Amino acid sequence: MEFLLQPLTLLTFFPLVGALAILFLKSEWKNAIRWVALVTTLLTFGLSLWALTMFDSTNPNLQLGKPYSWIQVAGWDIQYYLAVDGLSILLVLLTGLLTPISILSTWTAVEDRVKDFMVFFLLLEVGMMGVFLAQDLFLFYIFWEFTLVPMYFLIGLWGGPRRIYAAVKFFLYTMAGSILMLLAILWLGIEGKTFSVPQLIAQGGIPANIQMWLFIAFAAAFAIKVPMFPLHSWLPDAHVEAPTAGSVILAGVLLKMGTYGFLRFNLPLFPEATVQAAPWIALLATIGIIYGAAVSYAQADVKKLVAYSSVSHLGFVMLGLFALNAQGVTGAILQMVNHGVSTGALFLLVGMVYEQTHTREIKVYGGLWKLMPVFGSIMLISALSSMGLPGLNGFVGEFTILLGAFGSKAIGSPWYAGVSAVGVILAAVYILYMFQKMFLGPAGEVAKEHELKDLNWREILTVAPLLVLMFWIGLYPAPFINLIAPAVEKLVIGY
Amino acid sequence: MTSELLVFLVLSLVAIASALGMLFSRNAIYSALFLVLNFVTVAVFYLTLGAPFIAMSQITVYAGAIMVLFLFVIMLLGAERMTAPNALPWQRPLAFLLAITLTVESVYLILTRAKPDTVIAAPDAATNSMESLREMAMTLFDKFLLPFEVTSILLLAAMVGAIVLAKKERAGSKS
Amino acid sequence: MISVNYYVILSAILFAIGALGVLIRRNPLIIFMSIELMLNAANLAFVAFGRSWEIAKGEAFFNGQIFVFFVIAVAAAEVAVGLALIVEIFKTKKNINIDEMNTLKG
Amino acid sequence: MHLEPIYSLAPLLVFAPLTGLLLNLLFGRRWSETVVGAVASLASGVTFVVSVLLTYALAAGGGETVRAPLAQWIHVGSLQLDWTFRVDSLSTTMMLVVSGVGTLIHIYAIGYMREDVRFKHQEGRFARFFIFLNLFIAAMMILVSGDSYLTLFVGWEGVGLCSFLLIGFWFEMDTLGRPSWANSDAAKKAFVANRIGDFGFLIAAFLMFWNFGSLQFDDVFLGASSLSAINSPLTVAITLFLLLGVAGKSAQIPLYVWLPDAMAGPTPVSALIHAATMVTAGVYLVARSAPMYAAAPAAQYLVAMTGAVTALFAATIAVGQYDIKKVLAYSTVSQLGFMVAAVGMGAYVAGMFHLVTHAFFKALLFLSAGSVILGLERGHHHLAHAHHEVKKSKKKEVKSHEEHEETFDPGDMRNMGGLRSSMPVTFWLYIVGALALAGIFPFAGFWSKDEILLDARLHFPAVYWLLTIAAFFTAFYMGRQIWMVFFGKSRTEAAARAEESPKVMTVPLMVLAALSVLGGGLNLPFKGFHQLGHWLEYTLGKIEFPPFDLTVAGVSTLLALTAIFISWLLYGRTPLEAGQPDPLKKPLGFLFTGMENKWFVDEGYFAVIINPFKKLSQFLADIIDWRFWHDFVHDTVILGTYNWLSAIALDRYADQKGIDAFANWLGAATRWISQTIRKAQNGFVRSYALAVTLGVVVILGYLILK
Repeated sequence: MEFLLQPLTLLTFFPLVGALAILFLKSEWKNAIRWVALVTTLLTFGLSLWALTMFDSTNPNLQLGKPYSWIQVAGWDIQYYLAVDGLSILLVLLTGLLTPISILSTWTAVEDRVKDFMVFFLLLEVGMMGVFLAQDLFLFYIFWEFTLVPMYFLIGLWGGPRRIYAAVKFFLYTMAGSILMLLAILWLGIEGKTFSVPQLIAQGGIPANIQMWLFIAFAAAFAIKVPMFPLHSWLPDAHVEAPTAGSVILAGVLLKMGTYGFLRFNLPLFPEATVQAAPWIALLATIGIIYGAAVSYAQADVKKLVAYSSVSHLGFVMLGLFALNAQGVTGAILQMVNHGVSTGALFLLVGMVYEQTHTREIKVYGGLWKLMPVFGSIMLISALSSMGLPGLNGFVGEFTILLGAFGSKAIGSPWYAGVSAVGVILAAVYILYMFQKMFLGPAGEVAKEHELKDLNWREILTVAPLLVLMFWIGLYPAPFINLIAPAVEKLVIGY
Repeated sequence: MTSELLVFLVLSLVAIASALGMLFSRNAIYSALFLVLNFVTVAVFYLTLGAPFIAMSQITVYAGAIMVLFLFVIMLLGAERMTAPNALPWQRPLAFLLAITLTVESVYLILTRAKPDTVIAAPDAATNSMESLREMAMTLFDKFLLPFEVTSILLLAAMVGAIVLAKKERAGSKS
Repeated sequence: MISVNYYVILSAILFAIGALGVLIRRNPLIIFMSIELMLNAANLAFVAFGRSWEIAKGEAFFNGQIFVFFVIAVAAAEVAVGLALIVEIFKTKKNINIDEMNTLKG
Repeated sequence: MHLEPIYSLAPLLVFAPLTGLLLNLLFGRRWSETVVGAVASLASGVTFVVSVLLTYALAAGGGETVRAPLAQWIHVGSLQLDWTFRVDSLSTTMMLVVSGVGTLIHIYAIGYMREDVRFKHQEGRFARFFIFLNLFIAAMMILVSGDSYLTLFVGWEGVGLCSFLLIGFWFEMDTLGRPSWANSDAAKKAFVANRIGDFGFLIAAFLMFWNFGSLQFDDVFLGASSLSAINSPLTVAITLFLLLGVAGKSAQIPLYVWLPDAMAGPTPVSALIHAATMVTAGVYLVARSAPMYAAAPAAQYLVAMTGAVTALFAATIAVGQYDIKKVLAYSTVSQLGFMVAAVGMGAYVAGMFHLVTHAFFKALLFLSAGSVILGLERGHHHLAHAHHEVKKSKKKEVKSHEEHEETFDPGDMRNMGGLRSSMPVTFWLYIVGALALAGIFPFAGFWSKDEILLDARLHFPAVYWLLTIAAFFTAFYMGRQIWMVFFGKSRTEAAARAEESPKVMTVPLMVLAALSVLGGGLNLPFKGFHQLGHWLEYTLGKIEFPPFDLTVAGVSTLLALTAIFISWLLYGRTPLEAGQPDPLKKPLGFLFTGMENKWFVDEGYFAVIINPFKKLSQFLADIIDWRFWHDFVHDTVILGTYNWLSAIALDRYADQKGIDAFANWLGAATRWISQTIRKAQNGFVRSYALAVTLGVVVILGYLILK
């Protein structure tokens, strides 16, 4: 029974309590439902902070949990194993933080079927937490697939006009990759006699040619999720159609599941294949960075612009991961958080103005900074953070990634990082284009048609934690880096 | 024949008699009272088996709470007799036959197939001490924590269910 | 000397009486009581077996009792819902004859 | 005397302006304009005081470099970056210039912005200006006091951001106040051009880290000075990538194009950021990286040539401009060329000296120009009111007011003339600045420019000739400006009614004028008078001071005087009439058209880089990404294949013959079985129970019989 009282089990399944409580509320009591969801997610965030206080940042190994035998059938050994280490602790915290923020952002934006929405949202949080904490391949796969369902409904029920198309596409793309991963998981579990990741890593000894196939199978699932060029075509659809909170979580957490998967499984499980694949992944990442940036500059829809910018940003993360040195990997993990924070903030802000104007077309805006000064200033900071201005969070991540990739032995050439650095220029081009066309210049059509109100306190409160993080990580990232450094050292020492 | 056996036999008779009394009473209230008597007898058995806590639970929960609930409902509905003719007249003899077969079969099985007889000694003083109760509590809250917690959810569900079923429909709330 | 078998036989008899009650009575309240009786019979067997294990091994053993504890809890829940159902049925049908509740007829 | 307490004040350099910023951010809306301005100026003033104290402590301590660590920044593996303040003679020199000129401009801006926000009907934006200004001071301080290339880079991009924000301060209009994208376009252009330079900076940083193992200045210089690094492709590469950064920030060819557009910002911004301080960061960077450049002579030559060509190129454009600020902007580009050329040649002292004096006189010129513009605005305003008194309707008044503003450009020199009498203080201040810029003895500009020419003459003759010709043009366009603005008759009514500016604006100008006159004293080219040079020796090592050369000084002075004389012939003797074309137009023909239009560089960039990029991204987004990946690959290929497979392969063959038949049979069977079994469901609970009991009995029976 004691596994129930483990901090990580509590953390993962606590949102279920809220979901259950909401089931007992009448669907008309919208505010009560919102409050229950908010308080639940805040408490979950509290639990993740509690886990942080118990986390020993000097220990590079998995902590705060141990394996329990779960299913033993036909020689399989499936464990219930939730644990956290430096690679995942920040993502757990990010999930814990972004979920209440997203819920807060739906306060007035979602009026329809609030009860169902919140239940799905809480279920989604369970899945996301589980993905980042599961250390058994089988358990991981369950959580991985589990996240699909609530997100499918979030897009499909509360999305924009083409929501069904987007939701189905999102579901099918991710499923297609996951099936390959499932095969690889089964192979590993049956051959290795265990599904436990640390055990499999310790056993090692997978022949190089098989490693490559397994690597590709895992990579297929993760690369679609990231999404890496050229598998990104589901992302703009999903982002554009998803409700604001869905976009925030999608960009902030779900995409990180892909990069995290590479980090947690591909790198340590298939070291030889990783080294072989590094230049190719770096090539795709570099193309993704430039391509994503160039494409987002041409978007007329602001949400699409931010969505494509994610392709570019996550290209940086992939580049850092496959640099396979301390700088690159640390930067990549930081950048995962950074992207969650700044792109999350951008989606939130876009959602806030969308709520008033019901249009996402960039060219009908203009001069918003004059009409909504607070909104404009917050947007400016988020945009700058997204384009990697030093002193804000994006820079720390991007710089360490590029630095790592530049001198990476695994990637083997500084050209990838050199070309990727052009992405920094292009980031300025598309972000400033967006900021200028929406916030600067003379007032646009929208301002004439709508009485635009500046942000209210709830909305400011929603983005405030993200703003704090932007400055904190940008100016004093030491606490964050210290959390991840030992685990990263342990990971890259083999390369 | 020891005194222990004598006590057992007498109590058994009381238990069986009260059970039959419950079964054949025309009045539901009598049935309920017979059942209470049966429960109390079983509680005494628990004591002789060294389970004082269960004996207490039996009396408070079963004989106390549950039966009181029964009585409430009987009073509420009126202890009415069945006037309609029995829809299944052929069932009664069949039932008796089955019940008797069942008894015979199980007694036969117990006597022939059960493990060698363990002699049940009368519980010693330690069994009825607080220490023993404490140990039991430790088992309950450690090894059986999950079932225990699940029980609480079950009770909650039952409570909610009972309330939902019993409460008055508000006019117009049903769509 | 009392052997554990005595208790189990008694439990079997009580169980059979309970089963008979379910089969022949038409008043759902009595049927419920019979069910309670059957549960009780099972409980008695649990406690008796638990005691016999305890004596055989010579150490404290509570699993039987704890099972009874859970059964009591389940019984309480069942009675609560069951009685509520009966009351509700009475309210709509003004009658609680079990034989008149046959809408499930195929 | 203990100097540590003074060094521990170093963080105040950044935190003082940040405090001012926060105070104005929080309370700026409630405070009066005077308080807002005072708080901001005070914050900047504190920075200046701290800079003075640090300089004093440094001098007292023997010039030894001091590092004041503040906090850890990025520590990953071997990458160890900290927030550390570096106090040495080079950084304190910059601190003094930035905070000194900065404070004066803060004070001036109180007066300027008070009127500017009123002319633009945006009184609420007053505090925002000072928030940005303080942010700029903070970023600039990070830049000059950083102890590693990356902390320097933080300030580097930070000032770029401030530049963006301040150029786009009036983001909803153009320079004339009409609703337009022009100002925000200029802001964006500045940021992007800077980013291109920053790209070079980043690559240089990567190269340094992976070859020298650190980004901290001393470690990098140690690595660069090792024998193997001298003139290796590596050091040349690093220095050239740094040059790209310099070109972005200090507006050199090919990235200078943003600076003239940056004049869209309010005039104090042009003075502070786009003349005196930020744009000189590139010069500072080269001086700071002196050991690196010393290891790469090939790169040095390229830097010097870049600077010299820029100096001449921009000077020619300045001749053809009509906007008072645009002339000064191109002049700034040109003067920055002088400085870059100097530091490129290794004449760091000369470069820094010119940086300091230029900060004084260019700030003076810009601020005076601002005073002129405001004077004209005031005149125009009176005029407009005089018109409105005739009209009664208030609604029409606003409308006609706007209409009127559309047609009037207070920055156009063709709208000026004869301001000498109406704005005498400004006039004299402007003369001082212009003479200093033109390099007339004994003004500050003379000494610093002379020193650069002296060095160039000795080491790089080509650079010397380019710079000398540039100096000639400098004097010419300044002369042209003076004659057009202050002499002759007023060409518009507004100019005729122009008014002098208030004390809060003119007093800082007087301080700057005094510095422009006396600034040369910092580093006179005579033995024993190289104060600035000796001061910088603490940081840069032993410096050779070229002896004063009368021919160099004589030639440049003579050229400058000639240029002024020619400008008098063209513009002073017969003042320009309203609507008359520039007298240079006829003799120079298409050359002057080129100057007027900035040699069509912007148009060229649009045609070669910007439009192709726009087209490319449009192509990638619409054709490749959407039509190909999204519609074709996903919807047509994947979905189509799936549909095709399910339709052809499964439906036609397997389904209809095999599965269908089986399913039909299954349905029929189920129906039959259920029909039979349903009879057992009589609905009586008791009989179900009976069946269960029967089952139990049978099972028990089986157990007995087994």
